[in-house]
Amino acid sequence: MTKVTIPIGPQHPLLKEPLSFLVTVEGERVVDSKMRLGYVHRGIERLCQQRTYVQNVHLMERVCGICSHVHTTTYCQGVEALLGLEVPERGLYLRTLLCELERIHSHLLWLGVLAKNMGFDTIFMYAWRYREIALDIMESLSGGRVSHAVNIIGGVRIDMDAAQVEAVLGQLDELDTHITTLLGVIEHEKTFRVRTQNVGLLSPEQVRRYCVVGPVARASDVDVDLRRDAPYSIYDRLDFKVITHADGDVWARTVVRLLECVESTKLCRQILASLPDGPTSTRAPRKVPAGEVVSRSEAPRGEVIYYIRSNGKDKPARVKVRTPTLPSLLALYDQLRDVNVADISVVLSGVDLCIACADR
Amino acid sequence: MARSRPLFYLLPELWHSLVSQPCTVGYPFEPAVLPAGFRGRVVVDPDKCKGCGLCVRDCPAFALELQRESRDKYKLIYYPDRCAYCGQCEISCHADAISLQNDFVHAIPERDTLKVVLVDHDKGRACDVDGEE
Amino acid sequence: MTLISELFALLIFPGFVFLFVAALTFEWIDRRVIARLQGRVGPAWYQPLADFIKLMAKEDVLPSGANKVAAAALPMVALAAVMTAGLYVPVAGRAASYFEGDLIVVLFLLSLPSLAYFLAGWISVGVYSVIGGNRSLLQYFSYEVPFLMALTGPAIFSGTWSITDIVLRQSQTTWTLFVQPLGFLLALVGLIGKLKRDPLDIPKAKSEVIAGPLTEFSGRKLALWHLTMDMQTVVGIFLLVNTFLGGYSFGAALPSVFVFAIKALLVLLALSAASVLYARLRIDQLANLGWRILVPLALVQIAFVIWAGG
Amino acid sequence: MNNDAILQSFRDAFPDLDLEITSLPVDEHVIALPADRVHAAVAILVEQFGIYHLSTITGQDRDENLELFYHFWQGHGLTLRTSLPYDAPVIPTVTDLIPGATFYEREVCEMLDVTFEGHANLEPLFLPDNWEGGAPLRKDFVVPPVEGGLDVDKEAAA
Repeated sequence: MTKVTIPIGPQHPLLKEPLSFLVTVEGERVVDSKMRLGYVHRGIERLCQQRTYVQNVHLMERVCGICSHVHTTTYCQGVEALLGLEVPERGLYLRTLLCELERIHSHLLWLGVLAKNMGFDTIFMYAWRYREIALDIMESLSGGRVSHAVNIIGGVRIDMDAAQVEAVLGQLDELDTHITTLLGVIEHEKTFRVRTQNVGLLSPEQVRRYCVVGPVARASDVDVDLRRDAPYSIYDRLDFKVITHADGDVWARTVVRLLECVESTKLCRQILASLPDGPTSTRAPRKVPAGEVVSRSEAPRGEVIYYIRSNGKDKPARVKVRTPTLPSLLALYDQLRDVNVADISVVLSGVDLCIACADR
Repeated sequence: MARSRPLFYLLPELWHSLVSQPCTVGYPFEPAVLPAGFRGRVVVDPDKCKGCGLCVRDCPAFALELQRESRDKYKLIYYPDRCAYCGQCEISCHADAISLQNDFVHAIPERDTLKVVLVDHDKGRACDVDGEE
Repeated sequence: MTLISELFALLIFPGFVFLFVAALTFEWIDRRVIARLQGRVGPAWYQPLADFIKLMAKEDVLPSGANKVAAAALPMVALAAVMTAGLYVPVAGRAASYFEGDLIVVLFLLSLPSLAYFLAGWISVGVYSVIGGNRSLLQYFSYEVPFLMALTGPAIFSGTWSITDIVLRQSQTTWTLFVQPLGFLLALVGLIGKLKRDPLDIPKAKSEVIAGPLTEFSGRKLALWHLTMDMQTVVGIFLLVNTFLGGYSFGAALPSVFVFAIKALLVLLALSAASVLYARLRIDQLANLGWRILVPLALVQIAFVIWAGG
Repeated sequence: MNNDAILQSFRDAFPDLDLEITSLPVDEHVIALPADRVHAAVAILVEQFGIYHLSTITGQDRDENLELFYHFWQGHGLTLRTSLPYDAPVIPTVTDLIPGATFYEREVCEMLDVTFEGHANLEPLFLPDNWEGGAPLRKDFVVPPVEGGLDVDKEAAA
């Protein structure tokens, strides 16, 4: 059979962000694939060096459009460690609340994209509609749906009153019922299962080989979660389960992500129940003493790592950002081999690509 | 979880969607609902502004500019096209003079008109955001 | 007088104008229902017409390697086939023409657009078009056999191969649906496959092959293609209503047009519900479904009909 | 994972070196090594200690030389630090031990012009195909002006 090369991207209905895939197929079977990144490379690591630490908080927010808060959290965490700054408890709690809400928002967004790409528009519409609840909460707290601009070095900019806590708890209940509905549908809907089961398989060995992180790794039975393994912020005081699944296919990833959403709503409730009083931020000096820091945190897609070096000025000498999408992209080569052309869309959406993150 | 038919999971949702209002926001035809802390139009209270320049120094998008002639005579200029609406100026301001309002900034066809004098402390009054001085 | 009434039947009702209006109306109702089920607003009533006019007025571009004559001819052939089929499918008891055996002709004419669709993918040189074309052919073989077999049921049941007579016979006895519910379900699945609607929109799956065979089409040709699809929906639904859903009226209480419209809308709602409830299948899964499940079921159905009738 | 055990096996493997563990804020431990020993050290980590997770490779320009950090993670952070000469820096690849390093090495290669010996494909990953102007993260790289854009350095100075 003759080989045909199908271009997927940089612009393709399947991709929400620019990424170029050249997939060689024989009939309906994929035999080879080539990838090209960099269509949204903005040189953020270089831009950081030209801006002050305060300005960089907002630059880091723009590394990713979906998990913007976790990037500022990791960055601020690193700079605070360099400064030796004690962040007020209330600030840490609110920061973590936003992190968990963002996880729900990111996972539901992903489910919508997956469903859309496999021709299940209803789930796409519903997932995004319920995601709106998470966005509404974040909007009411921070004034922004995606760019929250909540983190500042030394704490958070926002505060909540009792009425807001009450309202958010109500919205979380609503979110819970809807996530349960979605879980029911994906667990029982036959067409969803036949499209996602045994598609995009990754064995635990492959996950380790390619250093894959986050829900993709957890769906392949690799039990890693920085929130539990290296508790930052206040995660050591919270009680939650790390969800893993043994199947390693796209369906397992869906289940893992939705169950993580449920865990996140529980975490939000715990945070709101034990929200301490006090200030939300402390004043940070503008100049950061010379030193280096490695800051990690668990983004919705997995481990985010920041390396920051200061040379004692008000601008960082080097900021290195590694986002969780990059190793997931590397693992795509193996997942795409020998799949059906129709499954390319499911495989590509299954790992939750965030190209803007990967390109920076 | 009990093994039940998939239709029973989706059907209640379908019915609910069918009988309830669509969740589409009809924005241009009806007013948009903005949250309380929405970061929109940048406004400065000229009486409170001391011209310290902290907002200018911290603005990540270089959207603010301070033109100073003397201690009491300065202009705070704002470029809405550069602004990222992050709210850093509001955090940085020690005098609570600058704030982001719960308001949209209107679209403007020409980029050159996007230069707003927020504070002109020679005259001591704030100008409107729409670009006319 | 007969000439005028025949021209009226050909051009106005139940011919071209009626089909055109019904096609756009059905598309609107379908889109609207799906939107409401998904919690959206959906398009305004004039949206399908506006789309059609807009596409007609748009620039027509073809890739340089494509066969220009075939690209122009194929949508017209498909449209003509569907419209001709429409003449033999009675609307509320009125067909433009009928003869013994027109069911076979209609089924044949309704499968022509699928063939034209495949050829459209083949003659436009794009990768996505070719893959989409291949898929549409594979899909054709998967749904067409059970669809044909399912529609043989009513014919055997009524002992005639004319659609008009099948309807007549049903009004004398009972709806075919009640004796062959399985056959109706199979025909419905076959119709979804034929119309390439969700969840069997495999040849034009957007996230996989952009728009399948129609990827390289634009302007007037694309408008004609869309019209063909919409008219095919109408004719297919009318065919199912006529063969399975009984006579025209419940006694004389309701006008036959009204009853017919209600039945057609119910079938349309079933199609909309199917596209909301299920995810798209893969082509090999559809082939499996077609040959391993639908065809045996259809055989059982036919055996049952022959046994019960004989 | 035991840092002391790792340090001990490094000392056993490289008896000629004087190795130390230093620590960085937020739970990171650093061992500095010469560039030619990195591959052997990574092999020890992977084979003896089962540390498979390489978080990333950070490269930076330290004026007189280039510095590479191999950030590993297993329970807590472990970083191997090495430095390379400014001109024609070459280091053996670790992709044979950790295939996950493929993209990290490609990125360091294009951003800092470091050659990873034995890497299968060192084509640019993020930069355009027609990129000219050198390694963007080296200090001598001049950010080309963008038409209609802001000169950030000038704005920041003003």
